[in-house]
Amino acid sequence: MSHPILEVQQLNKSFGGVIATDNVDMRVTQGEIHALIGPNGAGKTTLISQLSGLLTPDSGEIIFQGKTITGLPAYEFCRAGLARSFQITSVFQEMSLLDNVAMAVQARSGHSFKFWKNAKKEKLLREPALQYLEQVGLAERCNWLASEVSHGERRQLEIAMALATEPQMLLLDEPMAGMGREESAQLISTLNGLKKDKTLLLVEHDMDAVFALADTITVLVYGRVVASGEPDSIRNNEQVRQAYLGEDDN
Amino acid sequence: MLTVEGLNTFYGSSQALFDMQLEVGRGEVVTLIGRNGMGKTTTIHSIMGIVPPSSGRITYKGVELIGLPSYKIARLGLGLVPEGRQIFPNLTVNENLIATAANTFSKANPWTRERVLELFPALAERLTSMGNLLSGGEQQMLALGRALMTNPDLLLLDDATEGLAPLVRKDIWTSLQALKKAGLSILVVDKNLADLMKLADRHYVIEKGQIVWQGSSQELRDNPSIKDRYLGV
Amino acid sequence: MEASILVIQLLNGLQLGILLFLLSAGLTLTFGIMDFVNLAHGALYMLGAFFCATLTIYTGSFLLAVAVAIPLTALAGYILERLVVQHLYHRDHLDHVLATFGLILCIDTLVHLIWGPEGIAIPLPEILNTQVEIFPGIVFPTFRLLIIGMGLTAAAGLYLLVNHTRVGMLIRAGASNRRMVGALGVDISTLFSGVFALGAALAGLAGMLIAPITEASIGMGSDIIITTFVVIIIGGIGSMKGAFLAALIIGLIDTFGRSFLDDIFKIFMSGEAAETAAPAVSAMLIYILMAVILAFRPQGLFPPLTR
Amino acid sequence: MPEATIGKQHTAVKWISIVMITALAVIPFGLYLAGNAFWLDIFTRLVILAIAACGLNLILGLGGLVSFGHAAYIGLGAYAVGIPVYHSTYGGMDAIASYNGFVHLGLAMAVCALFALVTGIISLRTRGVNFIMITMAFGQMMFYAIVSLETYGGDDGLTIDLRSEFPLITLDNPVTLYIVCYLSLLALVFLLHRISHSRFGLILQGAKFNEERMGAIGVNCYRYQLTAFVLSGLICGYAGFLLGNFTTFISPEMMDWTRSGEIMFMVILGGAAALWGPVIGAVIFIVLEFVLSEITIYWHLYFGLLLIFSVLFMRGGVSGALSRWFNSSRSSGTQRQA
Amino acid sequence: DEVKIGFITTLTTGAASIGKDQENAVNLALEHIDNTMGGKPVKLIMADDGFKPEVGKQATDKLVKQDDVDFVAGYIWSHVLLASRKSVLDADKFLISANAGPSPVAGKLCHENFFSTSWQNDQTPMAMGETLNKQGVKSLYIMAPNYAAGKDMVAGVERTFKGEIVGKDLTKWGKDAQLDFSAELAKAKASGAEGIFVFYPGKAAGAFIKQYEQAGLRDSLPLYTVFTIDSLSLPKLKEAGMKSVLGSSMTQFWSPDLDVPANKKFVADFREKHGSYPSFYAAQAYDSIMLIKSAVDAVGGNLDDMDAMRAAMEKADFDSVRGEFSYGNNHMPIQNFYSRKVVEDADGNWTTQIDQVVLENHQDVYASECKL
Ligand SMILES: Nc1ncnc2c1ncn2[C@@H]1O[C@H](COP(=O)(O)OP(=O)(O)OP(=O)(O)O)[C@@H](O)[C@H]1O
Ligand SMILES: Nc1ncnc2c1ncn2[C@@H]1O[C@H](COP(=O)(O)OP(=O)(O)OP(=O)(O)O)[C@@H](O)[C@H]1O
Ligand SMILES: [Mg+2]
Ligand SMILES: [Mg+2]
Repeated sequence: MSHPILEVQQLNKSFGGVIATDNVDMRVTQGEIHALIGPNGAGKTTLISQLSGLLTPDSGEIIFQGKTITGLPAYEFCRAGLARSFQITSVFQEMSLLDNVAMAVQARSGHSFKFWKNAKKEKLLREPALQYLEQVGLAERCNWLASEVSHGERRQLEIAMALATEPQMLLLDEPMAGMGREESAQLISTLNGLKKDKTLLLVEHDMDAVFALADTITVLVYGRVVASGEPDSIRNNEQVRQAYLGEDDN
Repeated sequence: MLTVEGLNTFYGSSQALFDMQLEVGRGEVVTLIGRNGMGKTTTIHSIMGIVPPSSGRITYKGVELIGLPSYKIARLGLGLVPEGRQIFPNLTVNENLIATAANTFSKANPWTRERVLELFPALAERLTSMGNLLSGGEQQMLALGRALMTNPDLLLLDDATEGLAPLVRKDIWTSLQALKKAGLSILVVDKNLADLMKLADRHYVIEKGQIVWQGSSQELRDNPSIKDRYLGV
Repeated sequence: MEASILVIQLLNGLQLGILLFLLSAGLTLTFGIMDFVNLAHGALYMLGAFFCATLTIYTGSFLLAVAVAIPLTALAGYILERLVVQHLYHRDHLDHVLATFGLILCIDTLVHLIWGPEGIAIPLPEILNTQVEIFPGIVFPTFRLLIIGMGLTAAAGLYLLVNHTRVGMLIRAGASNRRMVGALGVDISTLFSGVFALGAALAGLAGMLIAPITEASIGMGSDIIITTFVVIIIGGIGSMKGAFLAALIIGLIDTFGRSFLDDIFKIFMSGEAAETAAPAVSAMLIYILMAVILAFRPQGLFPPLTR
Repeated sequence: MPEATIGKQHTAVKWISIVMITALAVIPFGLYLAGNAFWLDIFTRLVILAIAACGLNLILGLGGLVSFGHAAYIGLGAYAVGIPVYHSTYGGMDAIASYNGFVHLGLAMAVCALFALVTGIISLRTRGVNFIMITMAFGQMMFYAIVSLETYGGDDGLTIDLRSEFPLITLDNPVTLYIVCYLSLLALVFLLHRISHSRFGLILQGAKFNEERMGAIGVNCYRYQLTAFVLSGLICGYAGFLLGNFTTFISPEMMDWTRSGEIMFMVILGGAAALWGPVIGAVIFIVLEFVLSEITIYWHLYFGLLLIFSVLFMRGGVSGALSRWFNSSRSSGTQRQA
Repeated sequence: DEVKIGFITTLTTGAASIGKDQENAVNLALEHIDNTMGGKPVKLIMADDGFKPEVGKQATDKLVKQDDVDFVAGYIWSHVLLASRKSVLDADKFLISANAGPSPVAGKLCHENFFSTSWQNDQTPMAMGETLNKQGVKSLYIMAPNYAAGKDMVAGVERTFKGEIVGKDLTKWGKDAQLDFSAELAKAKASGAEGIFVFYPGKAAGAFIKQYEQAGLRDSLPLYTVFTIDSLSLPKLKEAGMKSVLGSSMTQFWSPDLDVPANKKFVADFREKHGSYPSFYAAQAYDSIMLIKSAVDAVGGNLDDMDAMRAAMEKADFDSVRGEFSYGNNHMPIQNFYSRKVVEDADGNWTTQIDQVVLENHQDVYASECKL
């Protein structure tokens, strides 16, 4: 029972002379983990940014759950159910981890023209936030400021915030980067657990993680899709091995 | 060449390093491994004078580093590839490379822009792009290139392969191997244990700001309990 | 007749623009590139004017005075940097604003105490106090031509310095990430002191060039500082090219507004109304210009490629 | 341990609030009863400016939007008193000619809201220093517009012959006027306290810290920022309404950018992060200004030096320094136990 | 028990030189009267208005409420005077303007306790209009700052000048005032006018004169000024070698060379003490003290007798440095206006010299609006 939740048609984006997205077509099926890999500078982040509304494509369509959402502002993408994490960590440094996530919960829960009630005491915001922190293993540190935790911990926070917006689909830009082995392993299992009700688009250079998680893999080189399919077919694809994986093992 | 003894470092009132010790010999590659938030970056920042340690000794080629400003430490021959890349966003790739380039010790075969571009051909196509417009991986290459262009004797790599494609990562290990042969000492923080074990001579495992284990690659390989307990492998 | 006044106003606008550029160039260094909001930039401009005025009267030669006053202003800038500014780079803009406002108050009062409240007029040497006939029928004060020349030279020099030397790169790098520049072996604090002194010298030079036209007076710096900020905002913060072009644009628009706005207004309103509206609008002109430009280009006209 | 920090800040804030509330109530009346009528004037002015500073701090402290044009709202608020009074005294403009305080207040609010809305829509497209400058530009336009209104005295200003009339209270009595201002300030600070902890306030703060991130979690910051901008303009307009009634003389001078600067300095000096920061700033600013200028005409020198020292040695303004002081004196005890 | 006089002037900012001159004159006046009025010692409190109406008003409030003075005098600037007048008059004190003379205080806002020892703004430029007529100037270019007083000055000239006004520029004033007049001077030169009338007070004066000189307009476009060239600016202009002001015309109610005994003494003593000619600001400040003394003397020091003091002042019965004058119903002086020329005196100082009387016993035009 698989129909595409996200469909990308003929997407193009260039910066001056650099063609970062070159006629990309892609379909992501409901409930799958779809990995996006490719050499550095292939245009993966650029693609994610377009899918999250931070960049506007030069041409092409983005269709999410049957609706064309191309050209809408970033917050509308998120409202439509598409959330992202950032490759270069982007959190509220001056706030505690809990507040960071609570902010995302609040954003999800509708408009915020509420001037009177103390939001820091709202159970409706705090409790789910704590749960998401627990999910990524940060619950103990929930009262630390984001600027005071280590790089890897901030990467985990990044994921928790994306989760907290309760998206139908998560766009994760190198979630494992900067995380230690144990943390990566934990994240892999978290993501696997999400699989039931969320669709994931995962950009990652950690091939262990990719092959452990992905149902489908799309390979991007110089902005173009060069291969797309099951993990095994990709692993054995000669072109992919040369351009990305390297000749020998994995 | 580099000796760290009894190092204690605080952030405000919370202590991040407890009696830290480590040593890097000439031409040696040493790793510092541990889970997130254990104090690896703090150690490196303490060495570079970015975070001032409150007590302890750090000597490099016999010079006491504590109390020196970081530019003086760098000029002694330490090259840093920082966590999170930290390239200069408002400089072009070319400028990022040459702005801080130096050859303080007049090395015979110094790193030049050409050599760096040979190592990272991807950068050659981006020479006039502003630093912050690069992709994550390109930025990482640039950060490495930038450090090499200061022609250091001791290279400090803090998660230098984060976000690099497998192929590039492999290239980097290869070139580090070459650098090691050329006599460069390296202190590396990374999570790719397999690669590290091939490259490095010795390893330090750090847990909650303390060294809890040290030994050679072989010893580490033979000691699954360490890997299990501290590295979660 | 009509054409010649047009040419003269063009030259006047150019000269005003160049003068604004000299001021904004220093500010572009300290604010645009080093990211330090220096309200006291105007105070250095004033100091330059006063140093030059005193020296001119003391030595009897304007040019000699300028030659001595420039390093003197740079020194003043250097001292300020070491005493106050240096400790504030890593703070946020509001702290800069408050501290440099404090500096303005101090410097203005000190100038009052040293030179008295009335200000000093600077006599020009005979050769500069004349007019030249540039084209037939177009006579222009020699000194204003000198200003244009000096300004263009400074512009060229700065462009090269900032965009094509390692010092320029390091300043920009240091502004975005001081810590990293230090960790790569560059003594950033000495470099910044030097750049700040250079910015001060430029401001001082502008003051020395304007003083023979107006005079060295207390508060001259605070009067001009807003216009200077307007210039670099319109140009795009941090861009030397932007500052230069914006300065020229403002110089020209301001001059032409003052010269022809009432005539233009008279086309579509009564003479009486035009006479009240024109000066009011020409006073607002640079603000209107800035608001319009920012409304359409929030980053200014020529923002550097990054933010 | 950061958990504890938050708790401690609470005690600091509590103490500061209590001190401020009592000081502002006791000192001026004490001096007034001691026969020093002039100090009541100083404090009235101070409280009014504190209201304006709090208004500015709604966007500056919470939202990180540094407006350099807020004096314009004070001016508009004051002219909303002056112009109707002028016309009811000298005739003309029957539509607004009135001595009625509600008319004045309504006019002030309407004009300020409109001006804030129009300029906010444009200004909020920019950020950082460009925002500072574009708000200043709008302020200056308003300044020059008022200067060119010759009917109302141009830059010579306008004397307000009669104060706003309200049922039951008369603002002509300086004590009544002070009480009105004082209560307004208390109410305002309480309101801001609520706002800063509300959902709305959190959104503003989030936008200050990381606007891109806010978009990515699905928040359209612009609407919230614009609302805050208008609210803040309204508060300053209210301060202007009070100021007009207090000085009974208004001039474009009060809308000049340097005035916007002074309000901003009060906020920074007191500490933008704290609720009472702007009030503390206003107190220090006004009292110092008065006391120093009594001592010497060269008081600017000392005032300037004090500003510089306060920036160098008191991060986060006076309130920042105070709460740090509270923290350190408390935590040195807890540290040992840990 | 003493006579308390508050004197508000500008002691800081660039305009402080005016305040200093007034302060010197006031002190000289007190010296001349042995610091006594009506047998009582005088206590003088100087206060600074910082060139800002709000600061001026606050200083006034303090004088009235805290120091409880009997007279408040001074006020250089119209807006400061307008801001402060209510505070003084509401407290039932005398207010004496030693310079500012905006039209409202002469007209609809006139008050029984308000007196002026200066003039109403329009009068001096009206005298200038007459001077221009007398000198046969047919076409005129006008420049002034764009603010209330500037517009008053322009209106004043226009009221009496009979020739054609071929161009007019109102330049930006205020904090970021325009001080570079190149564009306007170019226009003026191109306009072909026979003379240029300007009003530029304070530091703008020096700036204007210099650019006028640098543009080489001395011969082609003779200069006529009001409140622009005075004893404060002339020494500076001389130092800077601005010879083009020599011979230029201006109008004023007073001049250092006015042949009146009180003036001779004032000017001589002032020069001896301070080495320079007093300015008209100083003259007015000196007169304000003398006016107060005449009132206090008349009641023999009984400061409660406001009515008698007022009556005494209305007589203008003291030795004014401007010679004989009288008060109109609005308490503004009715006095002569002279045209003056800038000359070099015997010692090489630059000063002004009376040319002729242009308006005799002139009363301002707003007196009729005053209901007193
Ligand atoms: N704003 C921009 N302006 C100009 N060039 C850009 C911009 N953003 C990205 N690029 C260029 O577009 C290309 C694609 O960048 P992108 O960040 O999408 O790569 P990526 O696939 O995410 O790489 P990595 O794995 O290294 O993160 C890069 O070469 C980059 O330099
Ligand atoms: N600026 C800071 N302020 C307060 N605490 C900090 C700060 N930076 C780091 N810490 C704390 O110090 C400890 C060590 O951090 P450090 O960054 O050295 O870890 P790390 O080993 O480099 O981790 P990672 O692998 O995640 O980069 C962490 O617990 C972190 O919370
Ligand atoms: Mg990427
Ligand atoms: Mg780290």
